[in-house]
Amino acid sequence: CGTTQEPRQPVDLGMSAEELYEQAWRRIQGGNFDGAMQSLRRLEARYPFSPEGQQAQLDQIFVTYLQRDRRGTAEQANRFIRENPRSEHLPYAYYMQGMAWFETRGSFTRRVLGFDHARLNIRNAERSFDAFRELVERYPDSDYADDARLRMIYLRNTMARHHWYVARHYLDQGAYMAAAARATRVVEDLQPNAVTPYALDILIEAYAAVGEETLAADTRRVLDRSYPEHRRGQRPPAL
Amino acid sequence: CVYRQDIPQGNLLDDEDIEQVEVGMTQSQVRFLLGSPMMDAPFHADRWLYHYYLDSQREHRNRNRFLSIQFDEQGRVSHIDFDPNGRRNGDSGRRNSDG
Amino acid sequence: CAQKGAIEEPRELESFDARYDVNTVWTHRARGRAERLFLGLRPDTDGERVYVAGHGGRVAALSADRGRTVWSVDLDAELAGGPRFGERLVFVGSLDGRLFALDAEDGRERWSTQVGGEILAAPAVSRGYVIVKTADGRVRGLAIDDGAELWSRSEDPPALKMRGNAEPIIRGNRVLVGFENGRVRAISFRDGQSLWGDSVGVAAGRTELDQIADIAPLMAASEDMVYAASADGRLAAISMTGSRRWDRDIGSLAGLSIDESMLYLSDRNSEIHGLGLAGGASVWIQDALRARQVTAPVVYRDTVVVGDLDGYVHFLDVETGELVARTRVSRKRINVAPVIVGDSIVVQDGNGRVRALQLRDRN
Amino acid sequence: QEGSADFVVEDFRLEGLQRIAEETVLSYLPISVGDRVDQQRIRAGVRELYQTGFFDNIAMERDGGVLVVRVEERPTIARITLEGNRQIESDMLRQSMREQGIAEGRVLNEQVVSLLEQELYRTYYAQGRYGVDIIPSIREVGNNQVDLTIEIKEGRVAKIRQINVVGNQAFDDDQLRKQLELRRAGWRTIFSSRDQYSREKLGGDLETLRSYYMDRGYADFGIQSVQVAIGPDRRDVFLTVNVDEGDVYTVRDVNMVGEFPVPEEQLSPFIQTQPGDTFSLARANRSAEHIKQRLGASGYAHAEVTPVPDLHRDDKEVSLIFYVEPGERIYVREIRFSGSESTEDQVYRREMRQFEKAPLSNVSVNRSRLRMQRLPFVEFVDIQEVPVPGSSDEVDLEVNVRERNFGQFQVGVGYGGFTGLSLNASVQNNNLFGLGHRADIDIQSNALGDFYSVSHTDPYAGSHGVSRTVGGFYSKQDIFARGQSPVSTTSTGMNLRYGIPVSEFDSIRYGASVRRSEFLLQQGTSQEFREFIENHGESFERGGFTGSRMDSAEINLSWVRDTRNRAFMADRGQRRVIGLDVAVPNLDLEYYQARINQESYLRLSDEWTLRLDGELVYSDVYGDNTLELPPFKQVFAGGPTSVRGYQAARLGPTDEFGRPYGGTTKFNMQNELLLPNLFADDETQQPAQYRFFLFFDAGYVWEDIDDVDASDLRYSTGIGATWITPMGILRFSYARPINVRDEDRERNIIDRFQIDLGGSF
Repeated sequence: CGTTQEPRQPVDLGMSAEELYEQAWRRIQGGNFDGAMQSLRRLEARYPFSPEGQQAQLDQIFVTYLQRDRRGTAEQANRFIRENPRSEHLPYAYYMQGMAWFETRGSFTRRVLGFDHARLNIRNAERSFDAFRELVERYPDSDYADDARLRMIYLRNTMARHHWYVARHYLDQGAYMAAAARATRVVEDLQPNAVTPYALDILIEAYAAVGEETLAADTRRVLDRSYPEHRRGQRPPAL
Repeated sequence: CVYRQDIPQGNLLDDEDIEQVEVGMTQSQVRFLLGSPMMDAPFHADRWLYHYYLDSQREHRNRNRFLSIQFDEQGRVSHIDFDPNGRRNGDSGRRNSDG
Repeated sequence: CAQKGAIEEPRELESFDARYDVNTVWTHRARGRAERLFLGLRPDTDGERVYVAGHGGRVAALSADRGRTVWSVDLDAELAGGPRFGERLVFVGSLDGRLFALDAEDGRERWSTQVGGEILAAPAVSRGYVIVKTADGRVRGLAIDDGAELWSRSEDPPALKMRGNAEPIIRGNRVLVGFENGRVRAISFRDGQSLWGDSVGVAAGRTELDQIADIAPLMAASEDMVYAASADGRLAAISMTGSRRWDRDIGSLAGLSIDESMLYLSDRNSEIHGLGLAGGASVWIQDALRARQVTAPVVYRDTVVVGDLDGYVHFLDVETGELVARTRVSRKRINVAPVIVGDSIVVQDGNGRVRALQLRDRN
Repeated sequence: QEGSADFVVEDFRLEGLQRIAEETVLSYLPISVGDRVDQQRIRAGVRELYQTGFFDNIAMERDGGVLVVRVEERPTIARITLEGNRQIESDMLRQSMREQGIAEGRVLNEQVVSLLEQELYRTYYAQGRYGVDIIPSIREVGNNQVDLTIEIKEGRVAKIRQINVVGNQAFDDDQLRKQLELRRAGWRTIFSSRDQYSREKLGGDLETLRSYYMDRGYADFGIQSVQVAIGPDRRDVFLTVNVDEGDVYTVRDVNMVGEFPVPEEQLSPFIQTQPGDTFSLARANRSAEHIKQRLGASGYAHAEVTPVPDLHRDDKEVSLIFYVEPGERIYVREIRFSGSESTEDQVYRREMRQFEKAPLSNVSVNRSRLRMQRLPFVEFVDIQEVPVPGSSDEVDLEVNVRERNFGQFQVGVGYGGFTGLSLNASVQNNNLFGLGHRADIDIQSNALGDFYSVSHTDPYAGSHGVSRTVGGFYSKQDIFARGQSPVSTTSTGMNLRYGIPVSEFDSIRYGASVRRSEFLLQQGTSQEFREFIENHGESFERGGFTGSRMDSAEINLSWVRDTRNRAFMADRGQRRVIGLDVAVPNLDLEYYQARINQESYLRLSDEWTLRLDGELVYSDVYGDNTLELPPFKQVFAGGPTSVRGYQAARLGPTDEFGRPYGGTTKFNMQNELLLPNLFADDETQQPAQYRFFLFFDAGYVWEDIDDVDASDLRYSTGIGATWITPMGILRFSYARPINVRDEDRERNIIDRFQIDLGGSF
C-alpha cells in the first residue's frame, strides 16, 4: 500500500549563510514575510548555536511581529530566551515580548467615536506590562529599557482606568466591597498612575455607604492633602 | 417597580465564630476563625473589615452586619467594633435614579 | 521479547512430490461458526469413540472407525474448551465459565457447575478429580462426582496475554499447569499444594506487547520429564522433580509434542522444529509453512502433522522434516492440533467441521 | 600532559569544532583566561560542556599555559522525514518529537531517539495497533549533519472479536454489552471505531458496568479480574470481564454525618432514597449532588458530599451515610473576562449574578452563564474557578466568552417579474461598537416602492437593566405584502419603547408609536381597499385618483417571559410574549390588537427535543368611525415562519381579485421535532451550528372572529434545517402540505422548498 510521502524539500546546502541572510532581508523588504521566515529557518537549521543562527532567530521574531501575529512573536521571543541564556541580544527578545502584546487604541470605530479602550478587557495590556517590567528589571540600562519604561507608564494608566471603570460599575450597582477592592487595586498595586484621586473618590463613597465614617474621613483627608486641585465626581481622562 | 437582583457583599460569618474573637488574639487566629476580610482598607493596614450586607427587594432577606477588628503594633487584636444590625446609612443599592 | 515488527504475509505453498496420498475416512459437522474466536475445541477419544464438541453447543460421540454418530446432545452454552474423556465421563467447558460432565455412554448430563472463569482448554481428569484451567489465570480442582470445588490456585496474568490456555497434564499424583505469566507449576491434584514452579517465559519488557509470556496451549510430558514452550521465545525441559534439564531460545504460540527420542514444535513464525529430546539439539527445521500460523505438531506413524490458517493439513517426515503429504480439509482456519485416533488422524477446523484422515503409500 | 596540580590558563585551543562557533563553546565554559585551574575545575568544565548536549566526548588537557579543549561534535539533524504514519498526523508527531528535543537544527541524541521509538510503540499499542513496526534510520549528509527518517508500518488495528462477561446471572451478556462503549466487530461497526480496542475506553466501560449494577441494588458488586488477550496474528482482541454480582441490597436507613452550616432539615429533603428502597448508587450520587448544590448556594462552593454505603452482608441491607464536609466558605475576589477584544467589560459584567467580594454561589454562577449565553452575540461561555495564591478561602473567576460575529448583514439585488429590479440591504448589529446595543437599518427599494427603517436598542439605558428602543420608518409602496392587490401608500412613523425587568425571567415593555399614512387609489385597487380609503381619514385628490390621509398612534404593552438557555439554537426553556397594541382614541383610526406568542422546548430524552412555536392574534376596531382594521395592522399566514409549504402571506381572506387581503384573527402553530445532532461535539457541549428537524405546521387567518372555522386551517409537514451562518440564520424547509384546497392549487400558492434568511430572536 502506498504510504504518504513527506514532500521532499530541497536541502540547498549550496547557499552560504550570507546568501541566505540576503535572501531573507530582500523578502522582508518585498513584504514576502512567509518566504523570509522560510529562509531564516533554513539559515538557523544550517548554523545552529552560531552567531548567524542566533541572528536568524532574532530576525524571525521581528518578521513574526511584522505579520501582526501576537502569540507567534511572544513564542519566538520566548524560544530565543530559552535557547540562548547568555546572548547579549536578550534585552531585544524581552522587548519584543512586550511589543507583541502592546496595542495602542483598540478598534478604529471606537477610536473615532472617542470610546476609551480601557473599558475593554486588559489581558493584553497586562501581558505587555509584565514583559516590559522583566526587561527593565533584568537589563535596567539596556537601550530598550527607556522606551519600555515609557510604555509601562502608558500601560499602567490604562490598567488603572480599567479598574476604575469596574469600580464605578460596582458603585452604581451598590456593590460597595467590590467597588472598594477595585479602587484599592488602583491605589495600591498600580502606583504611580493618574487615576488615584478618582479611585479615592470611589473609596470614600464606598466607606460612607457601609457606615465606616472614620475611614471615609481619613481617606478624604489623604485625597485633599495629596490632590488639592482634584474635582470630585469626574471621570479620569483617557491619555 | 424594577426588579433588582440580590446583592450580597462581604463576609458571611456565623455568630459563634464572631463571639470567639477576643482582644489579644493574633492575626492568624483571627484569620482562622473569620477567614479573609472582604473589604480592603489601603490606608489602614491595622484594621480588618468583616462587614456584611445583603440588599434584596424581598425585605425578609435583607441583612446587615458591621464588624471591624483593630490590631496594635504587635499585631494583636486591640479593639472589636461589632454591630449585629450594621450601620448602613440610607438606602444603598441604587446609585442613579431609575430609567 | 515477544516478536515485534510487522506481520509477515503467509508463505505460498509450493508443490512437491508427495510420498503419501491422504484420504478421508469420515467427516462430521459440529455446529458453531467460531473461526476467528480461536477456541480450544479439540476432539478426544477413548480408543473406540471420538468425542467432538462445537461452539454452537452440540457434543457428539462418533465411532472411531466410521465416524457413525453414537449419541449427540445439544447444550445451551457457547462451548469453548474440550471435550475431555475421563472415567466414563466427557467434560466440556463454555465461554461463560460453565463445566458440563456428560455420561460417556449416552451423553446424558450428569452435572454442570459454574466454575467462575472462561474455559478455553480441556480439563485434566484422573482418579476422581477434574482439574480446570480458566483464562483468568486460575486453576481449580473439582470433585468428579458433583463438580464441587475442592481447591483453587491462581497466578495473576500480565496486562496483555495470548488467547487460549495451556491444557493441564496429570502425571502421577501431580498436575502440570502452564500459566499466562510463563510459569509451569506442578500441583498435587488432591489438595492443590504447589510442589514446584519454574518460570519458562519471563514477562519483562517496556511495552505490554513485550510482557506477553504465556505458556503455549500444548505441553508434553513423559513419565519423568515435562516440556513446555512460551510466547516470549523460550522452550524448557523440566524434570518431574522440578529441576531444569535444558532450555532453548525457541518460543511457540501453539505448542509441542514428543515421541521417544524427539521433540517437535511449531515456533512463533510457524517454522517447525525437530529437536533431540535428550539435550534439545536441533535436528531439522522446516520453514516451508512460514507465517501460516500452524497448529502444534502431532506425531502420526512416521510423520508429524500440523494444520494451518487456510484449512490445509501438512504431513512432515519425522526424521528429516520434509513435506511428505498435504490435503485441504476446509476453507476455514484450523486452530487446534490434530488428534490420533486408532490408525487415523482427526482434524477439527474453526467452524466445527471434523475430518478423519489416513495416509496411503503412493507407489 | 604534565600532571602538575594547577596552572594559570593563558589561552584556549579548541579542537574538533565543525560548525559550533568558538565563542559559543567558551561562553558555556566556566573557565576564562587568567583563571588558576586544577583537575577539579577542569572536570567541572567537562561536565558543563556535556550539559549543553552538543558533544559526544570531551577531553581537556594542559599544553604549557594553553588549555586544550578537544571535542567531538554530535551531528545535528538536517532534515526529519516521517513515512507511513496515517493514524497519528505528522505535525502531532513532530510536536512530540520537538518536546523531546528532536527537531531540525537540533543535536541528534541516540538515546532520545530510542526513547521516542518506545513512546511511539506505546501510543500505537494504546490504540490497539499491535501490528505496528517503527524503523528509525540515520543517514550521513556531510559536514556532520544527518537525515533522520522514521518509517512507520502501522499494520491493521486489532478488532474486538469478543466481549465476554463471566459470572453474570442478573443481566445477560447482551444487556450488559449494550451499555458499553466498546463493541464487537460486525456489520454495525463498519463505519465506527467502536470495535477498536483502547485502554481508556475499557477503563470507562468497566466503570459503566460497575455503576449499571450499583444503580440496580447490587451494592456488593465487584469486578474480580479483566483479561485482554490477542490472537496469534495480533489482529483480534478478546476482552473477558469476570464479575461477582453479589446480592440485591435494600436501604435500611439513611443519615447525614458532618458539619451543617445550613441546617440539616434544609438538606434532608434533597435525599431521594428512603429506607426500604432498593439501593441505587445513581440515586445516592444524585442526592449528594443536590445537597452539594444547596450548600454551594450559601457560599460553600467547595463543599464535598460523599454517599457511603455500609453493607450489612448477612441480611442484605445497606446503611447509607452521607458524609457532608462544607469546607470553608469560599469568596470571589475578582471576576475577569477574556476571549473578546472588542466588547466592553461592562457589557458582560452587568449580566453577572455573582459579585466580587461576595460568597461564591454556584447557583449565581450558573445564572450568569445562562444570561450571558442569551446575549445574541455570545456563542459559548465557560467560567473557571482559579484559587487565589496565599488565601485558602478566595477564588478568582476566569470567564472565557466566545463571541459570534456581531451582526447579520444582507444585501440583495434581485429582479422579480412582478417587482422589477429591486435592491435591499439590511444591517443588524447586535453589539454596536462593543457596547451591547442593537442597531437595525433596513433599506428596500424596488419597482413596487421603497421602505427605509432604522431602530436602536440600549438594553441598559436606565440602571438595573431598563431598556429603551427608539425607531422610525418611512415607506412608499404599492402593496403591503407580496401577491396583494396594489394600493399606493406612503407612511412614516416613529416609536419609543421601554422594557423593565420584573423578575429574573420576566420583563414588562411599554411604549408608544405614531404613524401618518396616505393611501391613494390606483387602477387595480381592490374593492376592500376602496371602501377602507373612502370611509376613513381626510380624503384628497391627486393625479385624478382619490386618496385619504390618516394619522394614528398606538400604546404598546407587552409582558415577556424568557427562560431559554441560548439566544439562538436554544434547546431548553420557553419564551412567551403577551402583547396588546391599543390605538389612541379620537385620532383617525381606533383599533386594538392582542397577540400571544409561545415558544417552548420540551426535552423528550437527552437527545430528542420538541420545539413548539404557537401564535394567536385577535384584533378589532372600536368606537364608531373606524369600520375596518387598517391594512398595516392586518395579519397574514403562510410562509417559512408560519405554515411552511405555502407562499408567504397567501393564506387567509382574499379580495375581489383573489389576492390575499389579510385578516384580524390568526392562529398559527409550528411544531418541530429536533433530530439528535450526530456531529455535535458533546465533550465541549458547544452548541452545534446547525440542526435538522421534522415539522408539522398549522395555521390560518380569518377576516373576523366569527368566521373562525377549524376546517379552514391548513396543515403541512416535512423536514427542515436551521443553520447559523456568518450572514445570519438560514432556515431551509421542504414541505408537503396535507389538506390542499382546489382554490389553493388554482392560485398556485404552494411552494415546497423554501429558504428564509433572518435574524428574528
